[in-house]
Amino acid sequence: MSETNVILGVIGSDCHAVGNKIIDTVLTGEGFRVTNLGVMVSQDEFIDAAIEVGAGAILVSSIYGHGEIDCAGFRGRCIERGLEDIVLYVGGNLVIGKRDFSEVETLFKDMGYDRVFPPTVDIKSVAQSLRQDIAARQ
Amino acid sequence: MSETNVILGVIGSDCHAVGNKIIDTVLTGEGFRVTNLGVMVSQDEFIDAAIEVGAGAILVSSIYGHGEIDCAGFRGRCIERGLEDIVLYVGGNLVIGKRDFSEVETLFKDMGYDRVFPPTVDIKSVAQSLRQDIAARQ
Amino acid sequence: MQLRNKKLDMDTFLSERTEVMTSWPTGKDVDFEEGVLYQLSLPESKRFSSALAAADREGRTLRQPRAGVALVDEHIKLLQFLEDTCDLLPSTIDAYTRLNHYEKAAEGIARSTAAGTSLLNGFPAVNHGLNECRRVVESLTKPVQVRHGTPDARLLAEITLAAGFTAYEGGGISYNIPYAKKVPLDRSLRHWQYCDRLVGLYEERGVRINREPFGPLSGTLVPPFVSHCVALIEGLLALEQGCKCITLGYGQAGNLVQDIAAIRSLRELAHEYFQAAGYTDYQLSTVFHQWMGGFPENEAMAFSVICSGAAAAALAGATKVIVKTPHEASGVPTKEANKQGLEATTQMLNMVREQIFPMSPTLDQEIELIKREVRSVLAKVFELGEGDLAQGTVRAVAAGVLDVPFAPASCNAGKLLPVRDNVGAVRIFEPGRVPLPDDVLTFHRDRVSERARAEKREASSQMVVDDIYAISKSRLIGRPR
Amino acid sequence: MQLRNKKLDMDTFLSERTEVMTSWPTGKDVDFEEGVLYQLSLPESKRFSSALAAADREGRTLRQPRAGVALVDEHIKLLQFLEDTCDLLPSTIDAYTRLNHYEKAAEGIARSTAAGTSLLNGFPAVNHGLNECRRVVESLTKPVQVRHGTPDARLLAEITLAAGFTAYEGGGISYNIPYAKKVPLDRSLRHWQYCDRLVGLYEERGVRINREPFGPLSGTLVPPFVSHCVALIEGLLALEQGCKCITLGYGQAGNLVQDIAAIRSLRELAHEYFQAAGYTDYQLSTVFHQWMGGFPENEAMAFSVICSGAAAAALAGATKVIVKTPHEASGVPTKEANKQGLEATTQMLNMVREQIFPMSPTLDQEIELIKREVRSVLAKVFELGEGDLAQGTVRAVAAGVLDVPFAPASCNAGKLLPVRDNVGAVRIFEPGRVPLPDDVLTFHRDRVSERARAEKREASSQMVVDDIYAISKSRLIGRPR
Ligand code: B12
Ligand code: B12
Repeated sequence: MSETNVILGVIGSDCHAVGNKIIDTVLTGEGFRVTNLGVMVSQDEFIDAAIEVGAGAILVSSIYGHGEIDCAGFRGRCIERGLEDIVLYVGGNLVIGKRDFSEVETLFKDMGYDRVFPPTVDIKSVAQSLRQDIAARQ
Repeated sequence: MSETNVILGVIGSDCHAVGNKIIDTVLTGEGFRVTNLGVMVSQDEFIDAAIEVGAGAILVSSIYGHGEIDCAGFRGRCIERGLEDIVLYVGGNLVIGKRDFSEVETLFKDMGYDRVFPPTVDIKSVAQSLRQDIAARQ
Repeated sequence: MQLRNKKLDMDTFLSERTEVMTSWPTGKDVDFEEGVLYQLSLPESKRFSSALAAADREGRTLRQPRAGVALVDEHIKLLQFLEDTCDLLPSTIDAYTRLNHYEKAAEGIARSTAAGTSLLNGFPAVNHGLNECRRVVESLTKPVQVRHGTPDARLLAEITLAAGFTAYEGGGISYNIPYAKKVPLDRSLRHWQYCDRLVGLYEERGVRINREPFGPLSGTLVPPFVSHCVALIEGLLALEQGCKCITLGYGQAGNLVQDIAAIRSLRELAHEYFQAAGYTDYQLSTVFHQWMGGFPENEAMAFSVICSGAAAAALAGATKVIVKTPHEASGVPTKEANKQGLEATTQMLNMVREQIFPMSPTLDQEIELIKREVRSVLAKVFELGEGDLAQGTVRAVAAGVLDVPFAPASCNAGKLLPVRDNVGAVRIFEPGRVPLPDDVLTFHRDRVSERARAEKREASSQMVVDDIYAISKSRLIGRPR
Repeated sequence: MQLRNKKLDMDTFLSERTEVMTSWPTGKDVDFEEGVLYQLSLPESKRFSSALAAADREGRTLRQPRAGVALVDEHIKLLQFLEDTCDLLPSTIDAYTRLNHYEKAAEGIARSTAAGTSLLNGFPAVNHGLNECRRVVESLTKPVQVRHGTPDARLLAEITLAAGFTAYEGGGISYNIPYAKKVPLDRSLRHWQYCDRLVGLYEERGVRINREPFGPLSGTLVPPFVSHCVALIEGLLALEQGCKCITLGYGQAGNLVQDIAAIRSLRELAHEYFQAAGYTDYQLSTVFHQWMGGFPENEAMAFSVICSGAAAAALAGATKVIVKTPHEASGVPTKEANKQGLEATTQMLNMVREQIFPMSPTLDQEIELIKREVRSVLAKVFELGEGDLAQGTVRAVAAGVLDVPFAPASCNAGKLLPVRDNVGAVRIFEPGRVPLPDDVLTFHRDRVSERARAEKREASSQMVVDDIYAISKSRLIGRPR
């Protein structure tokens, strides 16, 4: 398993493509091998891809507001399918409406995501923690 | 004493002249005999004028924020100088800062003003209550 | 059956209709004839086309928010709350419904009821069905439009039009390429012929339904000629199916001269193409979308973006403006934030409405540029279609002749790369396979080089990324700091 | 001694100075030479003139708020809170200090201390004195200006300039006519000669202090030529006393073309008049004030007014913009509201800065109009003064040749009545005794009639009142509803 293999995609019925393309470019630039599934990706498509390339992390985007519905149960599904140790990141406009980010963070950490990011996060800084988190799980 | 004689002016060191000119025009148009003292009027100047023309009401403006200081003690001074029954109105941006109008109203009513007006008040509607209030005091 | 830009014949339409109406249980409540009667019973004040006609006559720009929540009563409350501060109302449909995932929408409704707050990003009209939709229309005094992003919007159209909505947004290109991933273009075009035909049938019964292709596409640095081409094609396709009231749209690019030129050229081009295709009996209007790309998170700054769009809409003379909110960067707005966007817009429209943006050679040149670009691309589209616009469109998109930047659809080439020039106008950095005259390409190249020189760096994809972030980071142009 | 536009001689200045410095106890702490040394010790980054020069070079528009509270520590906190979001800082002086009512200011300070919140509408710099004022300057990293409205601002100037403020607003006309009631004009002009001479003395010691005549006057429908005449006169009077860094100001009128024409003509006229008077060694810049008349109470709407001003400032190419806040209609803003005004302004400036408002015959015509009006009035002023500008000014005001609408000063004629035309530009309804060329008067009359026809009513003072209220009621033009 290559430590820099990561899966990227926008979950659910979400069509927001712009941020996804940028995350791909930045992480690729930072030396990651990015498998970008684009928009409208189901939980199982993420897991299939992660298994296929032996990814160290899955980066889930949810921009359109249905994150609370679409992202639920993903950690469990990963474990079910044998990805016990995979690093799970999630970011974007994760819930409906303007809500305090700390609340949102707690909500998604409770769902089993390792890190939760607001839309304003600088992707270069994410690259760094991503490398560390993957290394720590090896 | 003519019931439609009223005194108008902007109290203290306040230079805001525009609202004052408009109130004058509207009240004059509504049939009042307006003695307009203009801007920067002291309490005693208001009272002097009221005594001189035998006014039924004094309309005090304070726009610039020092209303809380400039307007204090006016009712007492009126009584001292023999204007027990005169109707006292006050309006404008009466205090420093954006404050709840109901608070401001209480503050100035406690100072002895009969009615207290926010800057958005329609002057035509004021004319009506002014007539009634003056009549009630006769 | 092969896709053709030809009015669907009644048999085809009706047999397809049976299938559409049974694709979800709420379809069965709809009766077309009864829908016509219901529409005819609506007062003039609820008819979108009448409001647009009056505005166009008076040179006013109407205000329309976006708004939609999961539950009917909350949705009504939301629209009632906004009604006083706007001229036209929306019902923005949730993303599950847009992709015909009605079970998911049902789950969203259930969870929203349980949570006591909307967990959907819009109003699931199909799930709520005819009568509940009528309750929406009946609770309001202003015209209501369906705003969505649905490649197959047939059932949604059947339900909402029968329910008294008087305007319907979308189109086979504009509701596929920015909104879907794997829907073949000929399929979405075909499904939108159905929607357009349905509108045409209402029209034939004396019920005018306004049709609005979605102008802004991906909302991200779309050059005016790209969205104009799509708008004109969808306008022509709609006219063919019998639609008569067309509103063509455009999303603010940010450079005032370019934005004004865009709206003016759009209107002129529409008359040019519609009349060349033999249509004369139509009602045309335009819509200007306030900035559709990433917003600043700071609300005071968001107000500024909103105001710049409102000013441009009024100066450009758009018939209506679609209004953003100070919550844009964060999430679906509260009703209060939504109203604030409308209030800021109202004030700006009222302060700018009567003013005249002076004609000047610069503005003329920009209008001419857009027209030449559009004519060049559309000529190729017609050529590829061997005279058939629908076929031409499918082939043009496949060939990258029509190319929408930053769109998710796999049928879209994605080779065209836009970038801002030194005064912030959106220009072409990489034309991909879009056929533009040589001098036009040179013009774009020169403008981009001028900026590159000013910034002492090469034009590159980094410059494009900087531009994508720029407005959200309080800049128009993504200059290096 | 008769007022003359001539550099005050040192003896006169010094004997007057003794009197000024003893007019309130805090005067005694000021030592001019020590003040010069203190000013010279300030870093370049705190010098107003340097910031203006850099901005003018780069074609940027700097942001400056208004801000001032009663107590020093709170004042420092306020300015520190705003510092990141602006380029230039103010200290807005309270209204008692402006009228030299220092005992009243002392009462305001005492009551504010007791109340734990500011009960003054500004910062009482004279009462706080030299060292406390220096504490303000030292707690900040950006240049600080004294902004006020003081007919006799001599002691205030002595204290604040010695304390390290590097810019001083005001002038003998602009800080009398809109701000006072009974101060004779020759007196305020004479007192401002003192202030200007003080600035000149600093200049002679190598300390550049920026001087800014107050542009907006009554802030209420002031036609550009009226405020330009005042600005140019005050600029000339300041230059005569040895000031070298002049910022001329203008308050937004609301019609974009007129506002752009105003700033452009102001700059050109300044060079014309300054050079004709033989001054060549000066630094010129301009300031655009966001709408100075009544604001809407609704904060979202206020943002729109703020944004329209920010856009106009940037498109006009003003060197700095004075920023309003969403609390404007209600009261002295909280620091948060003040920052929001700056944030909205920042975003708008950044989105508009690089854009170019195209030259056009309409814009040219407006620039030419303003220039001709100004030249006509100023020619009369010089004529009345028999060559002396200061005397000419006093006589011109007395004669109604210079006439500021809606001003409180009894020396002002108040015969000129402005009104908006059909596109919202401020025109002349009643010229009073202002000497304008016949064709110019006809132009104004035609424009006003055009509006009257459009509104199907006569132009009247009611129309003027409607215009005064218009922006606060969400309109530019006060049309009948
Ligand atoms: C452009 C846009 C669109 C375009 C999208 C075109 C396209 N296909 O890409 C169009 C117009 C089509 C569109 C449609 C819709 N949109 Co939209 N859209 C936007 C908008 C204005 C900008 C998005 C964008 O491109 N930003 C620029 C990129 C660079 O930023 P980004 O997307 O946020 O991505 C960055 C970060 O989020 C972060 N990030 C994202 N994921 C992850 C994951 C990880 C692990 C990490 C570390 C970081 C990270 O990094 C990215 C790069 O910097 C936003 C509002 C805004 N942000 O201003 C609304 C917004 C996202 N849209 C929204 C909605 C609701 C919709 C619609 C449902 C329509 C509607 N009801 O309004 C439909 C979606 C339909 C569907 N099926 O998905 C809402 C979401 C609401 C919420 N979460 O509460 C927003 C926030 C607007 C709003 N306030 O209502 N939209
Ligand atoms: C124009 C203006 C000026 C002009 C005034 C020109 C002139 N000489 O008239 C200039 C630029 C000179 C100026 C100066 C100052 N101003 Co000023 N100014 C304004 C502004 C923008 C509009 C005022 C106006 O003309 N409105 C239009 C008229 C028609 O409305 P109006 O004045 O409110 O009057 C109406 C009502 O109030 C009401 N009304 C008034 N009195 C009464 C009385 C009665 C009995 C009734 C029934 C009704 C009534 O009826 C009037 C007619 O409709 C306001 C803010 C705003 N409103 O948007 C600030 C404002 C009034 N100014 C303010 C201040 C503080 C000042 C200054 C101290 C400078 C500073 N620190 O910012 C100086 C004053 C110096 C001094 N000695 O007085 C503050 C007052 C703050 C507060 N109360 O907390 C305001 C609210 C701005 C703000 N938010 O900070 N100002």
